[in-house]
Amino acid sequence: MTQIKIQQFEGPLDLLLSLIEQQQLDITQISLAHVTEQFLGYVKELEKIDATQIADYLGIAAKLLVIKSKAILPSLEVESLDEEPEEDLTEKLLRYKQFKEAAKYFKQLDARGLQSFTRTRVFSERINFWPDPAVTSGTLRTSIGAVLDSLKELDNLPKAKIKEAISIQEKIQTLQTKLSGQIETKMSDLIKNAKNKEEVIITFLALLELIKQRMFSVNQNELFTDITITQYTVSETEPQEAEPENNDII
Amino acid sequence: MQELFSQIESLLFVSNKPLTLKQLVKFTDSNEADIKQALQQLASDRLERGVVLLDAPDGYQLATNSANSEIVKNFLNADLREGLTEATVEVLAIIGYRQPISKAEIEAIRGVNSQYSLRALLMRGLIEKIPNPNDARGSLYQVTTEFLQHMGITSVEELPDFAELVAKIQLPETPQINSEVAAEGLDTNSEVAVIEISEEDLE
Amino acid sequence: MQELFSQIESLLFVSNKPLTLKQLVKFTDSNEADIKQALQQLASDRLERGVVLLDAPDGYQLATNSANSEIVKNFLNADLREGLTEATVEVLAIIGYRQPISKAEIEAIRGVNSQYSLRALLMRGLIEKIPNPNDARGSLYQVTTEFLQHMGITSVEELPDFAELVAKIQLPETPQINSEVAAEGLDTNSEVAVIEISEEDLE
Repeated sequence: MTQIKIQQFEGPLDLLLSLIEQQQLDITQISLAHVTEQFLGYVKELEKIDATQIADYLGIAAKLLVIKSKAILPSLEVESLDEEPEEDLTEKLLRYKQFKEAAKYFKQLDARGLQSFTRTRVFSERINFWPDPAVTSGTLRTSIGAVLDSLKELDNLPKAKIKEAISIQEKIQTLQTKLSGQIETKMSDLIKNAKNKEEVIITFLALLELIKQRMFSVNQNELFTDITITQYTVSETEPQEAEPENNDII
Repeated sequence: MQELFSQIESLLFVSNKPLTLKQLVKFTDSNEADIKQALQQLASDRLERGVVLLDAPDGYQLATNSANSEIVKNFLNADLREGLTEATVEVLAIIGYRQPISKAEIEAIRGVNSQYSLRALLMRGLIEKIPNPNDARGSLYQVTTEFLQHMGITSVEELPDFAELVAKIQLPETPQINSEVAAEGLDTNSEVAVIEISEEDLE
Repeated sequence: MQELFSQIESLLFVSNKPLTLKQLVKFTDSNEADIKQALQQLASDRLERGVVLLDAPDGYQLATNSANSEIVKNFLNADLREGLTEATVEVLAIIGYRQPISKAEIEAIRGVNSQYSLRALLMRGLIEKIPNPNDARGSLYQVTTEFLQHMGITSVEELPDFAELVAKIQLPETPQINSEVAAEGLDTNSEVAVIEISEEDLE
């Protein structure tokens, strides 16, 4: 297991890139599926120390899980609900990598310490007074009001981001409760009221979590048919041998 | 023409801030084409000189040749501007090569909220915000003459061509995840076996 | 030689006062004879240009060509008489409501570099610089008595809603990086399910 230091990354794409490069992989869907777990592990750590960043990471985590899930359930059609086709994650990563390369060049320029200086004109004649007749104390009052408004916005930004992350978690819990109340649920029923792609992904993620916790199992009879979610029973395809304990269960 | 050249140089010399083409038109009472030509001549004349012409979206400005950075700094008893952080240099590179660009576009490339980096760069005057012509409520960001001063270049034209700079990072054909990979991922002894997937699903 | 020439030009450009031969020797670390030769070249090079070299008793100095004095005068006048930009009014308002205040504080509040606005306000006599008691190298800004009189008040406290607004102007903090903020909203028992999925689940 490679240990990743928290917060040394400039965001989720930077993290993904370095995970892939650490393992000397090319940037492909397969590589992404391969490093998904490490990525999620990092997000888990990050959440503990800086919740303001978590929303950006959750978005990419969802994309990764879809890629990984498609490797298991090729018929999964999460993206079909997109209003607009989304850029492929590998392409996004490569483009980001290009700009990181450009940033490296900028860093070199910066490090040269070769800078230019401009001149400031000074006045031989001391203090002259040229006010703007249009600027009155009322103007200043209006202007400072606008400044205060933008300060307030700035202040609310981190809180808004935390709220966003929390709402994602809440949705997951709501879903968990809903599924527990029923013997059998159709995947299509779960996502038919989804307002956006994000919600579909969250639904799917929550489902994966529930499967992991052995609370439910998932059944798909034929390719492209609906997925049925049922309360988990031991008698199914599960091998009878004892499975390794899973301590992650909440 | 020589006269216009001289006038432009005088105005740039006394101005405390970058001058736009529009301002130069106004004060020299000449047409844009002539002014542009004079500016071009001024820029190329000065390349090896002690004073160079900076050309950024916010305007034209005279500044010392960055090759003399050390001497000028000592004379002014000034410090060099502080170096840039990883985050700000990343944002700056994106703006430098894609300007004018919106916050949303920058964040789409970086995949991360860039509000604070943008704020830091604005505060240092390395970038500026301009209204977005296509979106009345939005803004676009572009670099300034202050950015050129910091980097020791005279124009973004001096930066290497983006395509060449990143030539080794190509956008390749995206391989599709095939059934082989999917099957490899399905070990019947692992927990995922609870998902019943028929053979057909994997082919 | 070309290098020395460039260095001298840079120094003359940034200096607000005439430079003596002695100063040029010191900062370029060259000998007098070479410097004199470079200055001679500079003087003849610049004869027809917008910026010329003056050789006065107290030293050498760059100045605008007197042939352009009319244009330069018009430009400087306009610079002083034009209406203040929105940005400059904002800086003036911040100084009025929170003086004495440093450039760094103004920029933290606005989130934008404010050097040009400060220069414009100083030039027009609307604000003045005073020494910063807490920072020997720094300055603080405050509005001038003339400006107060112009607004028809005797002190900034007479600005509209002064007490109420002053209390509200807080320097913005950088976002918290530690868990304090995070803990506020996030119950550690309700961890995001997304990150609970382990390797075995999907392989």
